[in-house]
Amino acid sequence: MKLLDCPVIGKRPISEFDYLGEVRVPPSQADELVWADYVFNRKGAPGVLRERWYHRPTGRWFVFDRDTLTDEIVAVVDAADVRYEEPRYEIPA
Amino acid sequence: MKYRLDPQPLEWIDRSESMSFDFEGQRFSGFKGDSLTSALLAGGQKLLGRSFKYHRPRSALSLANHDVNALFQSAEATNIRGDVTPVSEGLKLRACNVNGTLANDKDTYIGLLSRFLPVGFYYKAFHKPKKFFPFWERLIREKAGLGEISTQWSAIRQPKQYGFCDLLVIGAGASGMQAALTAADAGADVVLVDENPQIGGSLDYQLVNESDAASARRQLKQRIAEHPGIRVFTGHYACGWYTDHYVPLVGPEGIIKMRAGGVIMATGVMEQPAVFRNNDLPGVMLASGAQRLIARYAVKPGQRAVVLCGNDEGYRAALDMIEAGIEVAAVVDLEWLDKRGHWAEQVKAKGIPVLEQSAIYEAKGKDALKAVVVAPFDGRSCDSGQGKTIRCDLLLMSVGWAPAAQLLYQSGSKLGYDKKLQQILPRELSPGIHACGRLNGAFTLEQRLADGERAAKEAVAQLRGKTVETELTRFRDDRAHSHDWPIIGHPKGKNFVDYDEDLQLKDLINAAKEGFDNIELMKRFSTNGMGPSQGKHANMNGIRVLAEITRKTIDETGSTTARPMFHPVPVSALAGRRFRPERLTPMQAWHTANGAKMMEAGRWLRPEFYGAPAQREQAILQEVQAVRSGLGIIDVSTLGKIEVMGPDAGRLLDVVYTMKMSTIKQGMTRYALMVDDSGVIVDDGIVGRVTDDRFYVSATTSHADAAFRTLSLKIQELGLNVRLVNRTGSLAALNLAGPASRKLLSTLTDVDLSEESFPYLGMREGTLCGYPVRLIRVGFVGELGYEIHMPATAALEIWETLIKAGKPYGIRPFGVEAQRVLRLEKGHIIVGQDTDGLTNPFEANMAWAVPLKSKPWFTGKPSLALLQARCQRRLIGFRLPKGYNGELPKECHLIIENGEMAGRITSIAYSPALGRVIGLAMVDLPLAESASALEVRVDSGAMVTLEPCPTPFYDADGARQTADLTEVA
Amino acid sequence: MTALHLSNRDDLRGYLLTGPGSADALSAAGLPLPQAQLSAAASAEALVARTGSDEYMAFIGAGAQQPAHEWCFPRADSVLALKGEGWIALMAQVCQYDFRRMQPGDWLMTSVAGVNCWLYHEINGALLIGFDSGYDHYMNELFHTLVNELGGHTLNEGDAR
Amino acid sequence: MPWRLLKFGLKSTHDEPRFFPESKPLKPHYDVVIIGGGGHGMACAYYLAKEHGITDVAVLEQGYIGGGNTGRNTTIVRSNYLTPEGVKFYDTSVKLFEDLADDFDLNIFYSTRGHFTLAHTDSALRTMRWRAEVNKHQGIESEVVGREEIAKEVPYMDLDCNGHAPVMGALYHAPGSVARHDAVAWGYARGAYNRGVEIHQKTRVTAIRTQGDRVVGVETDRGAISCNKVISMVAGSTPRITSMLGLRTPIEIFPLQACVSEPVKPFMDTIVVSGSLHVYVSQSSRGELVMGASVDPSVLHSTRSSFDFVEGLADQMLDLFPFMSRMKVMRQWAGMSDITPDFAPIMGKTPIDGFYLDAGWGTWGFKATPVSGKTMAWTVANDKTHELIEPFRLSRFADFDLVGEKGAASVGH
Repeated sequence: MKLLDCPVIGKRPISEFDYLGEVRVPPSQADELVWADYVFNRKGAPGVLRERWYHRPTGRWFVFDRDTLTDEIVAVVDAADVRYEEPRYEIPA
Repeated sequence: MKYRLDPQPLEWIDRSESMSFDFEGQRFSGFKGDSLTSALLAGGQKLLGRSFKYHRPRSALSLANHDVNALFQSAEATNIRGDVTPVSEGLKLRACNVNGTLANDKDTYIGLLSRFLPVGFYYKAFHKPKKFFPFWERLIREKAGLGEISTQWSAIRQPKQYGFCDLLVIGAGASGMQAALTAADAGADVVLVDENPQIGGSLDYQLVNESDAASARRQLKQRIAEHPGIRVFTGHYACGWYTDHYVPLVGPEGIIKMRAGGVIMATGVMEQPAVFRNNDLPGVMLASGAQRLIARYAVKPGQRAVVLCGNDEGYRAALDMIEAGIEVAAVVDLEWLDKRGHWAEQVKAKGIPVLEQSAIYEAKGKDALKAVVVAPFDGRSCDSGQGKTIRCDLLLMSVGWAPAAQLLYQSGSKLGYDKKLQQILPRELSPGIHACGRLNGAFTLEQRLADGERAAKEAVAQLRGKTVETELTRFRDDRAHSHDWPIIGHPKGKNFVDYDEDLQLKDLINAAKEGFDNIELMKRFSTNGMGPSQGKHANMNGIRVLAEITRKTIDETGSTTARPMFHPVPVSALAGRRFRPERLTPMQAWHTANGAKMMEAGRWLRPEFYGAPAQREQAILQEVQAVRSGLGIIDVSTLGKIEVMGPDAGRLLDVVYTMKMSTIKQGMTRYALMVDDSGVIVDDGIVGRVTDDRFYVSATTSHADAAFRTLSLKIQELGLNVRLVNRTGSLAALNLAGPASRKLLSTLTDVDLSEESFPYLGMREGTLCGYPVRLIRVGFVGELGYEIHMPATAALEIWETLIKAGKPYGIRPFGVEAQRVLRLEKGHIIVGQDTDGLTNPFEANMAWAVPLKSKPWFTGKPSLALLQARCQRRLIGFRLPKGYNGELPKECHLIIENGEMAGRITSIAYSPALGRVIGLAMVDLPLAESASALEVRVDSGAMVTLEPCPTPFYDADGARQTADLTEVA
Repeated sequence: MTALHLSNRDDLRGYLLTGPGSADALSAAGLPLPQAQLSAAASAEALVARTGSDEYMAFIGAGAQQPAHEWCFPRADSVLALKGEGWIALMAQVCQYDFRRMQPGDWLMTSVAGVNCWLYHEINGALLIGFDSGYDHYMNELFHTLVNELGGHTLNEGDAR
Repeated sequence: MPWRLLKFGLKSTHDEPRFFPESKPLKPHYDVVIIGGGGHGMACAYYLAKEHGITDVAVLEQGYIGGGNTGRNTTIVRSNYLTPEGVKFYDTSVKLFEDLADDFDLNIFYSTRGHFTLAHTDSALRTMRWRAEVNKHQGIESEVVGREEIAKEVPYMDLDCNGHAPVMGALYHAPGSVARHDAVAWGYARGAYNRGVEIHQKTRVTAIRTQGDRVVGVETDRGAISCNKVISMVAGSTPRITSMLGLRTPIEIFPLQACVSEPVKPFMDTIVVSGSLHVYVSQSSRGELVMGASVDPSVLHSTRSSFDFVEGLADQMLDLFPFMSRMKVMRQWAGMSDITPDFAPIMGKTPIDGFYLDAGWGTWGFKATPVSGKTMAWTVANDKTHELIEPFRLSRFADFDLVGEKGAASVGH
């Protein structure tokens, strides 16, 4: 079983985590196509992907850059670096 | 036991304890420590099994857990590997895969038909005409498989455990033992694992008669036994290498899941057979197999032997045979004698004839080896015209080795063919992976010890974070120990490449001819290496054959992927102890004591209804009526319960839920609907405001953890100043519902329950039975009612107090089923039942919960804005006529319009309050808006007419939720 | 080392404190205050773990003072105490953590037999295992089975101390 | 004995023709390039040649024929889907499968076994009824059955699941079948090759050339090819191909694992699936139990195995089949599943002219092999989306018009 080496809690087996997938930030402005792209499309290609993991026993969130080809964690990302303001726009229907 | 030798220096058997067992109806005995195979061979039973396809006679080959043609079964187990399974008293065994008895197998005729069954024959026959295929398939299935199972067997589960170490050394032969010692001396926490019951590896059978090996053996074993830094697991095999050095060790007591900092592979090599006609006859063995048989079990493999040599090791084996009193009729060397070392000289000195540049052209015998035909060999083929027959009952094959590199491959390490050693060797090792010993091309004892030491030093340095130059090649031998073509053609075939699958040389050649000339395609078409030994003695020769046919190098030819398991692993060991976490509310004991039928809701157990299963419908009806007419009480402790606090708490809830939560007045609650980014409904619940900066959220049972996770994710994403506390487990909850609820509760709490000070949807804190509680005026079941959230520790006492005090009002506990009916009467949806994986709030008829205009943002808002105009279906209410007594529609029966599917029923139940069947249906637009009648198809195929009607079905203006009906009446 | 045994620690009352002022509330109640996140500090009557930047879990015995804080919530954990020879072997069956590394005073939050747990290695050698009391039945049954299989015995509360 | 076997025996030489061509150089131009030599790619090539007369086709395969998910799946064929469009599509596939051996003159061991999808909760049972009703409406044999009927067909199953999550009922689908997966790819490949299609193994596409919004060729590790049409039929490698064109899709890759037991004498004739327990099992004609579970929880472009998979599978399997504890797991493996948000494929035309996509096959691609090949060939030949795959168009996501298969259990296979 793979281990995730996390700040504060150390190395933990991935069975203790929920995988939330690619870190996504809503577009700051959007039309219908841009919004649909945000909702559905993903960076599917192999390579470094920024992802969120939730450690259930501690209730902590982690963000890692992981190479989805080799399964190696490339970097630990500070949550502050992936923050955003909730947008406030209307999409014309 | 006519084949039992005098005591051998390192034998595993304990002659003081004998055990007897039955094999094919005959009595045999062996000693403690014997394997089934060794005991049978000692007792003169040479025929041990039948081959998979042709039912040819087979016997022992390797004695190393590769002998899949000697599989036995008992009443308790099947596919028992005789070569490694210890004897035990009273066993009753028979051979697997025989039709009749082992001696008299009625399926041996299949072997005679082999010319009609070329490689891949089943792809080319039986399918025409189509209607006959099931007939042929039945016949084929009858012949398929090896052992028989019994479906009556009970489950065995062996507990597993986790293990940890700095360095895992796999294989306790010379190099592995040395590596373990070197690493442990350097301070590493070492685990040394070996599949055999004793450490020592080939030192103990191949070099058992070598005097210089003896002192090394003694020292290594003694130091390992005494070393505090080494834990030894014998009788365990590493079944696979998994990410981050996670290596399960499978042993007789179960699996130890070892997590290592690094792994030293000292897994050694697997001896490979030579391919020649009848190379499968009982009596034809791997040289190392014969050596194991003698050294470990003191069993004589035969009386008169011929040894086929492609390396020095064959000469060592010949000497060992002589030592064991076996006559060696000849040594047949594939090459010139002068290539060989001192063992060959010793053989020569003993006057044993050595036939150079020769090979076995064919073996002879019906059920066992009687003679071999030796013919001159030019490195590729035999000159069969000059064949010479030598009488023998034992032929040892010592023509080469394949690395036991399965785990090395799994670790992502790269290997390549070394022409000098004629062996596949490690080239590039993955981080934390090390290799040494014969696996790495170190063959002499000195090389193996030095290589073990080297690997250990490198491993320890790497563990400590140092960058090290690996010197993989430093202690490798400079001469071949394998022949590059130990393969002899024969016009009559029966020269097997894969014993498991009965594949002959021509099968591989023909597969390649047909275009399956890629190693993986060849495997899949011919099934080479797909049997229970997973190609342990078939893959290397298969690669050599394909390389030869395609005129490619071994590296260009490549090899098939080595997947776990290294040896097959019992399901009992994999399954392990059965963990089924079950979560109970504090009222569980009361529920069961009062006849609740419990149901599983995720990990929780909840009362479905109270009463005997036979009275199910009646019990549910009575529970519903109790709530409507008097008083009901339901345990809702499984709801998610979350405290949301801090300056940004309102902002958080506004983002997560569709409706505006930041405007809820203190002491009030609001329905809360959660959708995902795409606008699909995922959960509902309520949000209540406790203080200005503090809210209390409830979520559905099944979504409780996910709701908490979503809230905490949004805090992270938006960087909000909010604290969350998940109180799902520390608080219990119940819903006291019915016209008498206020009256009852007022006697037990200090909260002012009057309508003016505690209105519908209000939330109050106070005490109940002296405990701090939170009361919420909820309307899910459609009566005056209070959800009571209380400390889990006090919940049972409060529950029992309410039950007792509620007696005069006819209080009745109700379960999930009654609640479903009650909420249906009110037209409330259940997320996941009335909605599916694509349902949005507009379809669920909840446009009122989607404030697109008044709220600037919430999760999924843009999607809902787009979906509003594109709704394709809608949830509507329907009813059946009063007194309807026809066939009842069920949930998920289809609405049919003009012969086309137009929707489905999502909920349906008999409403005692209305005296008729009511339900909800998801119906396509515009039908949902226009139809005055809907047709639903029921189980019998008949159509039943539903009458669309508005919801709620019951108490549409909600009067009962606010009025204290006992007083009104 | 003594023989393996298991007991229930029903004497501990649990609290979760969160938000600014949590630490002060603990100090004011005379409770120990752990410094690092996911570490614990203990006194004779109390155990306090720091589970977040301003979040703490406190477990206090009868003699200790209950902390007073706006955002202080009683917890309802069940707590098992495992002690004696073989406890590491027992935990190796239910938890993917190398307990040889766990020292007296260490705090750990992990999954045990499929249940989220907190663990604390008491100075006197017992391992406390705390979890949602909804799992009380499951965990007790499992741990009693394990202790019995490993030749230990289970004790009533009170006998443990 | 069938005549064919007699024929083999009576001949002294093995003069069977090649299934596939020997390796030869690429031509500079083809009308159509199919990326991916699995079942789908070979089927598409086959139908292009057979039904549309398009034979100037090159199939480019980075590894060997059928070496991707075609050779890694657990070979179940069924049509008991939840949505009308899904049912219609997979039913067409089942019908094609039934005649495939005849069509190829190759035995693909298509074996109708009956398929039970177990329900352990009342909500699962509701979904089963939904599926059964949708299926029956479209003429598919599919019905909800109770415990007694299950016990009759699979008497050795512990319906009480050792006390947890007992079986409440099942969806029974009589046409549920298994087939020899490799043979399907080989049969299509041989048929395509015999009709003039070129098959190039060990040929990896490294780039796709475009001019404006049009495809004009592909680059490979064996040289460049110009062509008018490119069809990507690469399942787990789809994002690698689409990213060459900057084409965004919802596809993410999750490993899907499976394993086989040691062979034992056949005792299990039906296919059993349990979504709640995340297991499915059937017994092959070799006597091995073929077993699988749901996809791994996180994205990974790898076919590595994990131990948790076999552990979890073994644990759950024993609740249904206690006796299996005395069998042994012989081998495990993995494939890369291309998963979409609505558990339905993505097929047909794309915003790039001449680039066609056949992807999003998740855990259900094998059973769609014939119909995918056929409808994609039609779509390419006519440059117009075949009506059967219209619901699976890539643009459905931008239109918020998803396919509703998500309602069915995630462990469907």
